[in-house]
Amino acid sequence: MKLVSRLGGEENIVDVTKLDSGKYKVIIDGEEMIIDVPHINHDKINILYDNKSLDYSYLKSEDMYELNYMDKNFEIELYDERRFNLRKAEFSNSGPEKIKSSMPGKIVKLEVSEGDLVEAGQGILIMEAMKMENEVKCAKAGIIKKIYVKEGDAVEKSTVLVEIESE
Amino acid sequence: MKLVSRLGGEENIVDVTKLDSGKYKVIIDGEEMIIDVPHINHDKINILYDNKSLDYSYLKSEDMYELNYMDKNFEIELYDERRFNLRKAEFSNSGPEKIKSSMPGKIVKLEVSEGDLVEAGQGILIMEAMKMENEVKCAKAGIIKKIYVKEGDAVEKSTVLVEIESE
Amino acid sequence: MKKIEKILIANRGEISVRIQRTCRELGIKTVAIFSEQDKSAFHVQYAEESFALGGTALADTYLNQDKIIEITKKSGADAIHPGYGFLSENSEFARKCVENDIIYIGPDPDTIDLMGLKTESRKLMEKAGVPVVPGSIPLSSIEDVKTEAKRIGFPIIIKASAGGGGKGMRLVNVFEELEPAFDSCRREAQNSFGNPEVYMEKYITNIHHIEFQVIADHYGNVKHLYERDCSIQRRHQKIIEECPSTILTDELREEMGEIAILATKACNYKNAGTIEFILDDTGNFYFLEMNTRLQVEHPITEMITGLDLVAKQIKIAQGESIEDLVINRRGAAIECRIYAEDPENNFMPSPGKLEVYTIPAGFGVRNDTGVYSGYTIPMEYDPMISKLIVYAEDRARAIEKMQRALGEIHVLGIKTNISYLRKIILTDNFKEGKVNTQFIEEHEEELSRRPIGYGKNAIAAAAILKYEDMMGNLPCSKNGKGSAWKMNARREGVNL
Amino acid sequence: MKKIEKILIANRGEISVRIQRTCRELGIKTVAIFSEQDKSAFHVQYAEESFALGGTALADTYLNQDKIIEITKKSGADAIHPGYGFLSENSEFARKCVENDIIYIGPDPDTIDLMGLKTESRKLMEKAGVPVVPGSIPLSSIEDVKTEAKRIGFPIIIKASAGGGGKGMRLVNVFEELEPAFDSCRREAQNSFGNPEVYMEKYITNIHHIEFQVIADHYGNVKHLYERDCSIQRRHQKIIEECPSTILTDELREEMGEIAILATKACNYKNAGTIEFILDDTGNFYFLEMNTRLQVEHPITEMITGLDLVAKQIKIAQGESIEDLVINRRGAAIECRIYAEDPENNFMPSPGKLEVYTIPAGFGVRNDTGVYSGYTIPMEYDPMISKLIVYAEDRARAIEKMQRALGEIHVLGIKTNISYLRKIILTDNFKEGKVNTQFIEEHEEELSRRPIGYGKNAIAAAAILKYEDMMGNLPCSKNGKGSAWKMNARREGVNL
Repeated sequence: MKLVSRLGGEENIVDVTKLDSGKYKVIIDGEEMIIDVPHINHDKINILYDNKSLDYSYLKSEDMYELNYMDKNFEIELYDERRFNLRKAEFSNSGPEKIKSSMPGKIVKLEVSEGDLVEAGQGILIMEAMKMENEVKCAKAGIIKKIYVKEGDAVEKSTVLVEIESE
Repeated sequence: MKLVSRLGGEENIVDVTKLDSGKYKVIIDGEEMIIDVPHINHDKINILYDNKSLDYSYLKSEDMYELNYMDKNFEIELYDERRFNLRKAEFSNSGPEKIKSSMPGKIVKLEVSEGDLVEAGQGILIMEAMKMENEVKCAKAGIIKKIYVKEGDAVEKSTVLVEIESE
Repeated sequence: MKKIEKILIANRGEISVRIQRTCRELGIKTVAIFSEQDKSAFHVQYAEESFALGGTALADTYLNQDKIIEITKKSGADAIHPGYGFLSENSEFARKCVENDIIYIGPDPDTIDLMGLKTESRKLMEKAGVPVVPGSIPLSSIEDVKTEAKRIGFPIIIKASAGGGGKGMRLVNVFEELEPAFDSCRREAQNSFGNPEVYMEKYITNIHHIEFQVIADHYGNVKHLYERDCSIQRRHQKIIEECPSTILTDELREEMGEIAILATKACNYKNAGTIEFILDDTGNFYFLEMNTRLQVEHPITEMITGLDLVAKQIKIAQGESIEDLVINRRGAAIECRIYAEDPENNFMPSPGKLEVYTIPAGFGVRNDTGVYSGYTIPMEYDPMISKLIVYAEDRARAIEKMQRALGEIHVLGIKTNISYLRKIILTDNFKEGKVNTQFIEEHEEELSRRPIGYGKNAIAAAAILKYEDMMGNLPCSKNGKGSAWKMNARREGVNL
Repeated sequence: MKKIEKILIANRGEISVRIQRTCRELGIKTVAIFSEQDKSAFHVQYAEESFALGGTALADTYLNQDKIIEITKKSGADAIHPGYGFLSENSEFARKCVENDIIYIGPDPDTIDLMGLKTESRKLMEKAGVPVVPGSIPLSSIEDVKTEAKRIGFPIIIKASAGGGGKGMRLVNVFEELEPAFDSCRREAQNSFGNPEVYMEKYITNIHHIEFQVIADHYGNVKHLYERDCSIQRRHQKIIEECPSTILTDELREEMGEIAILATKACNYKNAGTIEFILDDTGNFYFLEMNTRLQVEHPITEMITGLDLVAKQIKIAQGESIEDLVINRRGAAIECRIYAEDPENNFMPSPGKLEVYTIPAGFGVRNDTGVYSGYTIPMEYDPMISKLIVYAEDRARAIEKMQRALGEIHVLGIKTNISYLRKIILTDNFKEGKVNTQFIEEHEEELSRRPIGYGKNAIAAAAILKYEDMMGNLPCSKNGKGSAWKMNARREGVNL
């Protein structure tokens, strides 16, 4: 089964085959690994490879597999060829940056107006959640193109708050 | 939904209804309980009743629900009327006692022969499992009707070992 | 002396569970209370009896004094343990307990009053001979703020008079920041403590936050259980605490301990409390405030003394004497506060469903939590999900143990600060014991480095999962479109 | 002095994990080994490297000395920790380590030889002035057995010369029981230790099993870390251990501690070991045997001393001195061994899939285990699934804590002795500290009483589950006929 993986902005070609022995052959960008899987269930996968036993907890949602090993988290997207081609356009999209809420909360204060020039790292607005006020900042410099919320609004997670056009 | 429960040899008539409020009405032998269920998943159910919050772990297999609360285990059988009537014959069956292996293991030694008279609590055979020798005893007095295993046999869990006819 | 038989815990989350555990051991029945959001919380499941507060807003639930008193009477509980936060430093509530013949597990209402308003307590301590930091009276207008700030000199820190626990504080370095900080601090003070009053203090830099645990019975016996060093703070919120402190000499420890006992006696204190000091690099220390309740970080004191502080609180409230109590300190302990927040995104809170949660174990490892795998962390409360506490024979071993234990926690579904905490304790300066309240700011660059995880094995594991998934072999995906998901959606729609 | 950098743990289960935890803390890399059955065991997952032994039989796997040495060299490990059981008291194996330039974390092979054959060690101890129990030479024929039994007098106990850990022992009260006991004991000795040799000892009744933990370095320093009372035994198998012992006076403790050090020095011992004594009601005590390895119950000593015994073992093996080690004892600790067995069915082992397994937590609670929720406990190994250890300021509080912690463990899928352990610690005699090795027999009736659980709430909960199940709402039943089940069946068919 041929797949494309995305992890930390990097893409790899992955090929998975199940062998008659019950082991898996996984080829990542040409490099072959023969992997044994002693344990797999709804939230854990344990792989044995090269005498390393790695015990990942996992969570999946559509194309995303989130794996945890010790204190490391890996957010890995996996697509078959068809889906990858469909979504490819999105990955390279360099349109306006949309700032989304990373949690549900309440907009306490807007610190910018539409049309404002902002610098990378500048504060955009203040949200309150879990009894704390938190400042939402922008990653890149640009112009505030549109503000979708107003002070006092309660927003869900992943709501688009502000759109910034890069300079 | 009408059910028959069996717990520790006792049978009860149980009626479950889901109310519009999301709570459940459960009537056990005429006694009504209104129960809230804040949390339920594949191995836990948490009920809130009479200001007691009880957090059961559970496991089910066919008609059997095994529940655990603190250090108490409950093995509860639940049948709808049709299945209950089907299985009723078995419950009251007073035929020969069949002694089954409660674990997988190896028969190390037979201590009785077919036709032997045995007393309640008498040793029948010795099994080895988990590096220990364990003596299998009979619960009631009777005559050894049939022995299904021989020394050296490896047996699975729940294998019938010996049949004893009550006096 | 009245034996307490049933305690209502006027709190939620990990501290409610922690108090209940001791109650269960002592054979004392427990009563939990819960808001609508907390119906499926662990503290509700753990208690022998659980009563709905019937609401979602704080004022209707955990801050609803009359309702809590009513439930206490209805349940037949003879005592209330307030935990920390919420009503734990509210003299009005303590007074209502007393009036209703309910034992309040904590100091007298008058003592709470005395120590509750930070400006008042500073006066009392000055009189008793306890050194205090230069500061202001309560401030109600921006004009007063400006005048006082000029008198004291920058940097200053604005604090909620009724505050505590790191909330309701703003550091101000320059005059221009004064007004927004004042506004924001008053707003947070009102929201968190129901009282907008603030005051200011000189902000002393390069300081160490050292606090002494004290206990006092009804017969005038006061003892201290040594210090906790809480210097590692982010946004004035403690995140790592330890004892013993690396910078206290035995002489200084003894001197500060004696002053802590003096301060405790000065306010006629009873039960367990904490005297907070700030200590500068030259050994000068000042009284900061007294916390008239159990502290979040009390477990590290339990680990090094072997004493159960909640059990002591209950016994003192019952009228037992601590005269014969011998305090035998040993080893070193560290606590890390694990928060549902995203260190790579400006520490945004990250409420949501805890899909996977495995807790660390082994010798000297303690994990105090109020959550469980499958639990949805509500957005309305403090984002702390657990406290990881370790004990070892010395500090170097305790750090080694902490990094091992942090590595054993698996969390999926929400973001946490676990890897951030691990980075802190593994810095050279932390290992060498060079900690002060500026630590986080001074190590910002070092702490923001992302660990380079070798992803090849993880990609292979994910690919195998995808393979089995597409073959229809994967059991019950938790977050997929399967029945588990439908079930949740349905339940939440109906019940929450 | 050579710093150890990588350790192969020649063991499985909880003790492998426990050793690995300390290694991770000390920055020492770990290598696990596993039989076919143990492919999905926790100790394999926890290790940094895991090597297949490639077999199922004990002789091919955990007792396969050459294979283990080969893997050690291949992995580049510079030391082996044998744990307990398996090869942990096998001098041949220790000798092979030495010959292959691998550090053996334990005493010298000659010391293992000396103390390994119980008949030899008794002679050595007698010579050194350590009191011993009257007993026989090794017995190879039933005729010898009968002669010796008559000389010593009933009751006698037959023991495997190479035995330990409660296995390979038979109590014989009357002459008629002698032959079957001898046969059965030889058979078990052969199967468990690969050596059928047995001997007999006078069986002293109403005794207390008291053992002293000792540690010794390479420079002649020997210290004891106080006693453990292991009197609560079932079928000569320890199930509850505690320290300090309730029946030792301070004088007796000091005397026995000195004899323990004398015994340790007599065999030129190095590393951690245990001197087992039996003590009668009048204060007479006898040397029973020395365990030349880490003991199952070592955690209770760690709890009261605050010292990590595995870390000490590693440091001693590296050549560090214990001269400056201060042993500061405090509080009380108890350990309960949780077995996969059915107390209501003659304690039959109960291997199988652990469908639900929640571990207890809180201050002073430690759960050492090698299993996890979803793991299938194999039938080929010891049925111990975990050790629950508690620490508190005194024994009464430790018992309270133990009963609370036992109540927090949820297990489904297999039977356990949890409720049986709880009954033991809640008997009046246990609470009063009246324990001896006859305890279980003497309390048989009391311990076999079944708790009367009020089933109404459980029936209601089960009925709600059945209702939701029949409505098709229950997510992913673990044991049903769904995909999870199919997946398991498939996997087991392919891989096991």
